[in-house]
Amino acid sequence: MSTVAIPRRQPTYLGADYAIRSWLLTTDHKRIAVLYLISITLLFLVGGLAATLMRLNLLTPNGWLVDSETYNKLFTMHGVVMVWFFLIPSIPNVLGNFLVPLMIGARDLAFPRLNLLSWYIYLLGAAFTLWALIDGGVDTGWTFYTPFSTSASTTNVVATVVGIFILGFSSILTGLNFIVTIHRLRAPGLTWFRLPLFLWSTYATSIILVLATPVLAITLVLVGVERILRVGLFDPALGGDPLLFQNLFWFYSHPAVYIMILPGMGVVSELIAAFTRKPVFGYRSVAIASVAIAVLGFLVWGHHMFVAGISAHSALMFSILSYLVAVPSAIKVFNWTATLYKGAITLSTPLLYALGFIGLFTIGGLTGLFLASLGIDVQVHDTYFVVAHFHYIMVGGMVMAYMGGLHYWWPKMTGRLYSEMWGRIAAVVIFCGFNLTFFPQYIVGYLGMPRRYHMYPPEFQMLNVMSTAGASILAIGYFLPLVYLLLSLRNGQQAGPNPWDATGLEWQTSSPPPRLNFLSEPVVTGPPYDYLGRNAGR
Amino acid sequence: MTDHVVAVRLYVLVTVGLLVLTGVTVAVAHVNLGWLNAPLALLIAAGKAVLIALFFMHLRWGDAQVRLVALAGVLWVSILIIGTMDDILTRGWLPIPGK
Amino acid sequence: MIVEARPTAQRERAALGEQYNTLQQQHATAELGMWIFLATEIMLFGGLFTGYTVYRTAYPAAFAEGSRHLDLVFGTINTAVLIVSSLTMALAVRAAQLGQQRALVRLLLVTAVLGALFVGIKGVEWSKHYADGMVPQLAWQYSGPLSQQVQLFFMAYFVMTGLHAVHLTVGVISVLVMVLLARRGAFPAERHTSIEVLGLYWHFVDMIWIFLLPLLYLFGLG
Amino acid sequence: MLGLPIAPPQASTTAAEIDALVLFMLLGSFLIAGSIFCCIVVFCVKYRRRAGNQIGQPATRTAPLEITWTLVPLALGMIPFVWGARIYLAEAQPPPDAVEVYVVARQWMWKAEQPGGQAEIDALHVPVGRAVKLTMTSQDVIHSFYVPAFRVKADVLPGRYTTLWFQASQPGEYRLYCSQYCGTDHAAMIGTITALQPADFAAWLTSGATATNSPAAQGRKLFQQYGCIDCHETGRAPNLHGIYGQPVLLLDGSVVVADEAYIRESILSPAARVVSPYLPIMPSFAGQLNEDDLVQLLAYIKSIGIPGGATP
Ligand code: HEA
Ligand code: HEA
Ligand code: HEC
Ligand code: CUA
Ligand SMILES: [Cu+2]
Repeated sequence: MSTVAIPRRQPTYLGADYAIRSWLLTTDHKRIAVLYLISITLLFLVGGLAATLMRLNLLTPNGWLVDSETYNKLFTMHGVVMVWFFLIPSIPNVLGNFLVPLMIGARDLAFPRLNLLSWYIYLLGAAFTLWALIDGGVDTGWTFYTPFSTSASTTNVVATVVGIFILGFSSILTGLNFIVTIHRLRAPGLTWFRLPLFLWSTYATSIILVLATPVLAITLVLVGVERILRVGLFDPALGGDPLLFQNLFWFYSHPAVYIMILPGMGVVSELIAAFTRKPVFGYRSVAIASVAIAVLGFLVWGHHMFVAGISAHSALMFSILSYLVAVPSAIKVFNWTATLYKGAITLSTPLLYALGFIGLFTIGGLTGLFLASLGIDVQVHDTYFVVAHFHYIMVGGMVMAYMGGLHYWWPKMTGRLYSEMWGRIAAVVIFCGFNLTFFPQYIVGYLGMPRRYHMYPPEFQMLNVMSTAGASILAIGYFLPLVYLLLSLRNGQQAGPNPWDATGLEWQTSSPPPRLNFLSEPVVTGPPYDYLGRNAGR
Repeated sequence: MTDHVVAVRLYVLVTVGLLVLTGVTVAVAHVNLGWLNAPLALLIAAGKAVLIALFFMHLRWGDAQVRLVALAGVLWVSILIIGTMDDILTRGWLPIPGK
Repeated sequence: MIVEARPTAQRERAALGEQYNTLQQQHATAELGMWIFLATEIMLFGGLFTGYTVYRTAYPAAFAEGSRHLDLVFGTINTAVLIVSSLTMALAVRAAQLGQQRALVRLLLVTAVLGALFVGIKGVEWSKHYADGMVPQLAWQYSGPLSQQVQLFFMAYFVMTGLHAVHLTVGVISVLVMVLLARRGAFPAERHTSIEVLGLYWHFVDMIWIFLLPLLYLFGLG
Repeated sequence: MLGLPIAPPQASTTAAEIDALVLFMLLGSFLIAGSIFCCIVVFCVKYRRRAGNQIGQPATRTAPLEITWTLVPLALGMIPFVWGARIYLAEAQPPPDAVEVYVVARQWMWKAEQPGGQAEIDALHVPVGRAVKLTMTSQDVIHSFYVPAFRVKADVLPGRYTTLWFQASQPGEYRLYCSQYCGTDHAAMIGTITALQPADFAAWLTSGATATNSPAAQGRKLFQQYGCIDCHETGRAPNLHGIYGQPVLLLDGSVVVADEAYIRESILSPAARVVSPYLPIMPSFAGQLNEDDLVQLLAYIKSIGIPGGATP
């Protein structure tokens, strides 16, 4: 037997064919990644627009810009779009799609057509949701609590729920594809403990995608059924139990918050290794911690319901388990910090984002521990303290990691280098703007300002103005990369195969990679991040 | 191909077993065993499911990953049910409404 | 992991996706993929099982009362039908493994017919509930003291059997598609993966029903 | 707290303890986060890459450190868990002598009823130095009763009763919020809690402006009006005197405690749990009684439930 003849000089995946059709019908994981990149960026702008309007409205205590109905629709749209149509697909579907086959030395994902289908399902879900949001909007909040969503709200709940239901299948198929690919398509010699940490976290994320999303799907179906048929499933007026809804919803949504952080942790591990030029400290425990977070993450959902009327016993169980799930995160933070020790550190744009991630994730995570403490949660539940907590993790953590990863692999994806100076400036602007936006929210939350309020008592104005000012800076910060990354496509320098001089299979092929990724199947002989071994071998 | 070709006889045996168990569970349901009825019926159902998984679905000859996935599926529904029921069943423990 | 270069034989190469090295790898991959999909299905139904458990715990009397309004004859016959269909499906997979084309087509056809029979019987049963006025909201004539909670039981019943029937219908359609393809000889022995994967799905749907039988029909008889 | 306006006034007996826990966690977090940030900054400066081909020095023997920073966070985490749980359990159990106030929430207002019958909308007067227990329910969707100055909050659910208690320690006016999103005017579902010195409170109670009739007495009226007494005081049905809080034997042999949820269920769907040895003849009153009526009936049944309790 001989290897299949792969032509020596292959066109890159971008240059293989320019027709629109060749993009819309592509099964190439790299092209699908680009399709996702474009779609989620658009959806991020939609979510960001809603956030901008909300923040502007909150400049004055009486909510000068929009009325209460509109405001309620804005935060629902913001939450729904940001969570399901931006953050959950962000790293997995863009960077994951692009990198999983490259990092394991495969020619594609296990099920390429399923991968394309997953993108179309995403679009369909987004279309439904956006239509619902434009055609009158929805005012339930992203949590769809019953019986408000099933009986009281007069807005487009069903259409939105259908959109999210559809999107769920996109998540499920992507997760399934990743798990199978990582199990079955690894290059020769690439054992589990030689996998880059990004793959470990993608694998862990996929476990959650696959096992949690179906529960959301069925819960939303039940909400739809109850709303259309007006039969009691969750509405107590008809014999139902609203806490059943909350249990089912959070059974999905707490694990889902780890969908929104684990991939970021994976990216950060890669960035830190690449820019300290050494292996991640305690590689194995960082790898295992990813899976531990995924598994333990399924055991703590009740911490969102401490004051919702669950039993005291249940509250105690969920509280202590929430402290357990913090431990693997703690391990990761400490191991990353320890990796910096005796590294050869370059503070380039991706690393700036990675360090931003560590700092903001730590703050967000530590305030998560406040929330997990029963006594404190009674005070701060459903206040801006919670809003600050999750933005610190999701925006300060995950979005930072996503930006870092995007910059780091940008040369690989596009073959071009972006402007390093603008990169650093944007990173710093985003970091400052972010803190100014969300730090005041911790305080205003502890002072008692409830969330989802379109107006508030005057004593909170000062802090809200600060937050809005920060959000404006943040918006500028996000605007910059949009510009210089796009410009780099035209003006950027050609990137070589390995512009960062990093390890990892993805850097051993050209930038951008050819259609089938590698000219010949790579063989792995050593651990990841082996700068020492690589240099010695030279 | 690696996968296992199973003897027709075994398939037929399993089918007969499943049908018999169905008969048993229906018959037993008509007898009042107090609280035992439900667990017994579920036990029989679980037994039938295991038969199907092992033989019809070739889990008996499946590789480690496939078994792991099957196990995970079962484990995770249990988490969901146990976690939810923990809330429902312990609600009366403190004699205070809402706890 | 076995290192093997991509096969050169024309026939094998046509069956092999570009991302795979060997047919065996491709087969194992598809199988794992289906199992993972089934795990997601377990969770999908798991949500319903949870809801069922919660309400059964809250309203045991009403749920027992509800079960007594179901006709066990339908339930039992349908269970038998599904179990036999699983047998024919398993045999179909076997035929595919061995490359017995004619047997494959026939067994698949029988499986589809049995599946359709199940859905048909279910349909008759549902229409009977309708005639009896036991359909919440659409036709509810039950006037016992626990009407509302019994209604909840019937909601659980309809949602669970409904979702199951949807799955079975998808199964029947897929089997019929396979019949068409199999008649054109699309599944020689080395390409039986699709049949095997469909078989997994079919057995899973059977398995769900096996749990629905006691949950819906049996509890409350004793 | 710290003299900075980062915490609302401490106006209840539990407020100080919660603030103490928060302060403890703040300090701990500053310590942990601070050390991490310092390390990051120092390492980034000290170990910056100098030569182009310089590589980092891989760590050896990472296990001891790693075990430390697995076990230490695990142990540290138990402190806020235990501390928080103690506060929570204390907050969950109202003292027996608490003043009982009934609260009914609906989109988008609060209605509170004092034991003496003074009903208030979006306002509640409470005495300083006495525990007040709220028994709450909602007529439509979920709301949440939140008083930051007291550090208390509990969701208010339709179809169920939840409770919350506090003891005001400072006279003054405090904000009441609805903190569970409940629709259009969620942000306007706010009110004022007025904590008064006991003497002032007594004066307020008798000012009479809002005083109507006590919930229990109202309940007694409903009890007559809806014909409950035709069965319950004639022997056709169990006598409800003294049942509140007591175990009840049911027809199916099981025993339940006659708590709020049970009494509510007995009125709305009597057949769900039938008292031995009675026949399930009681009609359902679902749809005839609104939440206010139910609360008053409940108050009445509870008032005759206290052994030797005075019927107001
Ligand atoms: C990416 C998203 C994400 C992540 C990763 C987390 C992580 C955590 N979250 Fe968060 N959370 C959300 C997103 C997220 N959360 C969202 C969106 C909501 C609100 C939903 C809504 O209502 O709309 C929420 C709400 C929320 C609540 C409910 C609040 C309420 O509504 O009352 C709670 C309560 O326990 C909580 C706890 C935690 C904990 C303990 C962690 C832990 O996993 C954090 C672990 C990390 C660390 C601890 C930091 C690193 C560790 C160290 C630096 C070492 C020191 C550590 C120790 C000493 C232990 N979160
Ligand atoms: C998941 C990710 C995610 C992300 C990335 C964000 C990003 C942001 N969020 Fe969001 N947020 C949530 C998830 C997220 N949020 C969730 C789940 C809720 C709860 C919803 C609920 O209660 O149901 C919430 C709620 C929430 C609230 C509370 C609302 C309330 O309770 O009343 C606020 C208030 O300040 C807020 C602000 C912001 C801001 C300022 C940003 C900024 O980071 C956004 C910055 C981005 C931009 C500003 C866009 C940049 C681009 C441009 C400016 C270009 C101009 C636009 C066009 C040309 C179209 N968010
Ligand atoms: C037709 C007669 C009838 C009327 C009218 C009636 N009840 Fe009853 N009630 C009964 C009977 C019989 C029982 C015991 C059997 C049962 O639990 O259903 C009962 C049980 C109860 C219980 C549970 C008692 C226990 O010991 O556990 C409560 C509480 C109650 N009723 C409240 C009310 C209220 C409040 C009303 C009026 C709004 C009312 N009932 C009207 C017949 C009646
Ligand atoms: Cu009532 Cu919010
Ligand atoms: Cu959570």
